[in-house]
Amino acid sequence: MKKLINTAESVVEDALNGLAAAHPSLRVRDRVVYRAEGPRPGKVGLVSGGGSGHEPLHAAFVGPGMLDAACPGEIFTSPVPDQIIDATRAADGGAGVLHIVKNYTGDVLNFEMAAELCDDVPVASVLVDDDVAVQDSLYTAGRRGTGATLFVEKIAGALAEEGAPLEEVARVAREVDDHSRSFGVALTSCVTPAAGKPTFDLPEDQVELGIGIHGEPGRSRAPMAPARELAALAMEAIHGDLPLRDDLLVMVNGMGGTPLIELYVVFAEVEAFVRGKGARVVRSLVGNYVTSLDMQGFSITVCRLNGELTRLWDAPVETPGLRWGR
Amino acid sequence: MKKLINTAESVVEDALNGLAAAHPSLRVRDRVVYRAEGPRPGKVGLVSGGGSGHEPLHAAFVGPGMLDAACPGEIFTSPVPDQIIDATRAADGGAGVLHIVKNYTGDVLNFEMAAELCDDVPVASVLVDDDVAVQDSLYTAGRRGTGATLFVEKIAGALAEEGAPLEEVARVAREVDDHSRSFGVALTSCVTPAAGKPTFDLPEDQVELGIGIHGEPGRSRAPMAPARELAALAMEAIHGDLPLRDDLLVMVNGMGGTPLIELYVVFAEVEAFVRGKGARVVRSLVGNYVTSLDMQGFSITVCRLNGELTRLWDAPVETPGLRWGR
Amino acid sequence: MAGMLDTDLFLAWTEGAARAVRLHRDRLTGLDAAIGDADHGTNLDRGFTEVGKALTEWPPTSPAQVLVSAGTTLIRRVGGASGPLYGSLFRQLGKSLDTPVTLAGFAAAFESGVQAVERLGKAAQGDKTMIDALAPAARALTQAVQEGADEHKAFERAARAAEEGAKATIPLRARKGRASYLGERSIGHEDPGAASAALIMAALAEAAA
Amino acid sequence: MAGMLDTDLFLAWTEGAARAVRLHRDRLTGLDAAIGDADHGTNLDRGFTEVGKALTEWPPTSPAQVLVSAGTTLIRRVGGASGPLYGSLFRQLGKSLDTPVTLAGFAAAFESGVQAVERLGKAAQGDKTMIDALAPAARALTQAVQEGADEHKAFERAARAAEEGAKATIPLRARKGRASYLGERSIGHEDPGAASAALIMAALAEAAA
Ligand SMILES: Nc1ncnc2c1ncn2[C@@H]1O[C@H](COP(=O)(O)OP(=O)(O)O)[C@@H](O)[C@H]1O
Ligand SMILES: Nc1ncnc2c1ncn2[C@@H]1O[C@H](COP(=O)(O)OP(=O)(O)O)[C@@H](O)[C@H]1O
Ligand SMILES: [Mg+2]
Ligand SMILES: [Mg+2]
Ligand SMILES: [Mg+2]
Ligand SMILES: [Mg+2]
Repeated sequence: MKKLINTAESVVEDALNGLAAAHPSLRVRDRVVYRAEGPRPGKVGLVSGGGSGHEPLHAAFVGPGMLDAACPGEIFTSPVPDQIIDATRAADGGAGVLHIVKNYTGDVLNFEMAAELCDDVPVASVLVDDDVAVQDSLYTAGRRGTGATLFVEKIAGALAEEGAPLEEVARVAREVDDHSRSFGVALTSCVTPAAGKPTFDLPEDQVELGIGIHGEPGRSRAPMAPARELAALAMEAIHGDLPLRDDLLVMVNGMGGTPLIELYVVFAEVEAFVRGKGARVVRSLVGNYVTSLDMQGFSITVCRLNGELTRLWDAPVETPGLRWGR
Repeated sequence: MKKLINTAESVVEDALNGLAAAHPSLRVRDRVVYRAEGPRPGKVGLVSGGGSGHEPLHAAFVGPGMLDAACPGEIFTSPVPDQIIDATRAADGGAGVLHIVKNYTGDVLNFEMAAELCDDVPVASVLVDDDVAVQDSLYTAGRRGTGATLFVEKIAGALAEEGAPLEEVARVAREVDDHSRSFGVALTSCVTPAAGKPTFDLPEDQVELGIGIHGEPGRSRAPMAPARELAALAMEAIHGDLPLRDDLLVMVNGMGGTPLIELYVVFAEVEAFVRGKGARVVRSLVGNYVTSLDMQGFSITVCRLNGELTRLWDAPVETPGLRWGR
Repeated sequence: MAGMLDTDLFLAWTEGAARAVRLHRDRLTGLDAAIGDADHGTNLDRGFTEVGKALTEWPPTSPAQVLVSAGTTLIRRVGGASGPLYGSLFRQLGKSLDTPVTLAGFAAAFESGVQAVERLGKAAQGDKTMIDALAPAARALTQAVQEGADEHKAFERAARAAEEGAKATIPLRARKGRASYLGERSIGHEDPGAASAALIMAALAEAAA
Repeated sequence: MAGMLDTDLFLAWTEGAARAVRLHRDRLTGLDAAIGDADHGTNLDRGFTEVGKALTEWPPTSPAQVLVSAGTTLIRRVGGASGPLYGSLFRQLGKSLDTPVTLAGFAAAFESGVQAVERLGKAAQGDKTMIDALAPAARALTQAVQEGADEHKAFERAARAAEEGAKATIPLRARKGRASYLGERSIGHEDPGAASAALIMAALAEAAA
């Protein structure tokens, strides 16, 4: 498989150099991405991170209204504690730091170790676990954090920007996670630069249901079907877990290799599905936001909004990956 | 090949429904995408369009600071005159309308017919032809319009928003085109929904050089190479046609199927190349902006800036696909 | 009446063209994939299907109406390069017909239609476009008329000339349209528009057979 | 001195582990592709390469230093789930060693290291993780010591137990780590972390051979 890289070993480093060159608002040092202007005194700092390969998540969500720092690990590999410690120290404006951690064993362990090791900074942590494809959490590592991570980062980021204290920012972050559910469908696997071949094989007439964001196989396969049916399948899984009602924020997210035109086709189906359940899509995102390299497919994330969450979602954000309302 | 669609015939229609549902700022009717609030009296209207499959171009660039209306054709097929006429009439705020036309026989013919048929509206037209891969224009249909289309739409849109008259808006649009050059490289072909298989076959160890944006084959093939070499190849082609100097606006554009992390790898190389020539990248875009469905690869577009162009590039824009500085 | 070309003949032509384009859709798209953007078959199939609908909805009462309506529909529904070009061909052909339509009148009108395509697309024979099939067809038609051929023979000869013209595009290097971007690489492939023009001329011969 | 485990032995262990992981990198990544995210081989290869560099840069003067340094480097350089887990194993193992290191002391320290992994990962044997190789290895080691085996024999038995433990993960359904998301579909595949644990234990046996 062809990749636009120099070497498989240097891809994260090279991409971070490109990120820094492209965005003067960001500073990159030792595998941590910061806001160039540094932490705002008195503001709670937001730090997230995870394996690379999910761009724009997380590095391109650093900026006013969202993250203060991001720690990109190797491709699909959680960052190491050193990065998280650096990020935490640098993001602290004196009001403490919120760690936004996707619920994967690796992310959880590395963030825990880091939090332990920088006990001079008050750290709160929120676990994002929105993926309804992971069932019976007694017998698993628990639900994965996927698309809702973006919602948590945006909404908690907005509250932090308003000057709320750490426990409040952590509270709203958990609330967003509680209110959010996701489900993903892959048409193809993805190819990591190191492996150079697809993580799994998927026949031409099959889709993979309930995928995460690491190119790992999902829970089951189903025959390929029209967008309408695939969207309904994902939405039923979400609806079965968190009944759709009232005002919803909905993201139709591309996994990296799916053209935008197809994501809009899916969004039309999702919106009709939501209406069919008597609920309303009042805010939406359609695009590649939480990706798995070049995987073809989509994930849907739904968040039940309320007044506060809507206000915070609408608040200004100014990052390379998400930007509005300044 | 699997596609997230309902039927190959309905994909443009279905996607436009999704676009309308996702963006309350847009209105879609009879295959034309408008600003929901209608034309601003006294402002020059900007209309563009072309085949679908290049999203976010053009439909997602409708909004304050950019287009007033877009006409999406079938996949890779220029729109028909009826669409363009509707768009032109609706975009006219009394100050005339600028047609931004990518230089392809189909686009040119359909826009010309439309302009002839709505002679009640003053229409000026600018042809975008930035693709240096098309040589000896005596023996071709002339250079294609590719990435610079976005630059033209953004910068002319900003001037129109300032209230400039039609001839001024057309003048700056032509200036942007004159100052811009592009070159594209494909790692894979793309799959149109109707054909259901790749437009061309590209061996694992080859890249296609000088591609356009319709998934058509390029001018030649070369062995697959590291990002650094592919970027240099594209930049040399551009530099050979328009020597890089002073302040540049640079877009590293994904063709639709390339992960963002790889585009940042390419951007790092492009930025270093530009520095090596003694020029400076002062503005940049990295992402999927002018795509060819699910093609893997990239294009680079360079525009030589001056004071006016920089000011207009920085001016506020508020569209689904491009948004800053409100 | 022998030598008279009536509305039904032209309706049969557009229907036959629609059938041929449908049947050969994937081949046309395949030719376009090789040196273009893989949409020519879909474009023309959509267009001629719409022509059929339009002619059913507003039944034409003269040959000119059939052809002008077909051309207008192609312009309104196809898009791309081929929409305006084929649309202009049929519109100009229709507009140039006198009633009743004689074979000689048709041949002259067809020449005029092909000229309209040449003007619009600024292409000449040898540029590897639909002109390479249409221009020889027009010449064959005119010559057949001069030699006193009846419509069956004349249309047959035009169809054969179009077919030969299409095949003759294979060794050419494209100088117009999307295939021109390929430079030397366009050599060795049949031009999709020339191929569809040959199909359309064959449909005319069949309609008169 | 027979029965004494010195710094060189542990250096040889980490070097042997690095070689084994490099040699089997693609197999480990392949196992991870089947039920995880295809990075386990790359992760450990990167980690043990860094271990080698760190031990060259700051030469250790005791077995404890070798192992603590190796563990710290794994935590600092690997990331993912396996970084903290293997890192804690080596760190806890190193910290639990008394000087000089006897085989019995090593066996007890190894038990303590495995317990640290269990605490951190909250996994038990049978959950289809590296624990399924490490826990049997720890038990085999302790038992070998009780039975009076020398280090060659003891490490051999530990390595064999780890290998058997790894193979025994094949029919299991994963309940921890990334493979747990697959539910029933994780059955039939060897756990990559258990496979790498078996390699690491084999490297110990080889270092003492
Ligand atoms: N300038 C031109 N003059 C005449 N025919 C042309 C010209 N440009 C293109 N064509 C014809 O149009 C055909 C392509 O049609 P189509 O694929 O439907 O449109 P597009 O090239 O816009 O995708 C070509 O094969 C060629 O025969
Ligand atoms: N909770 C856990 N306890 C013990 N070992 C675990 C646990 N979670 C995962 N592992 C081990 O880690 C291995 C995966 O390591 P690796 O692929 O490097 O990290 P990641 O899963 O983060 O990609 C698994 O095969 C398993 O043996
Ligand atoms: Mg991983
Ligand atoms: Mg086309
Ligand atoms: Mg075409
Ligand atoms: Mg893994």
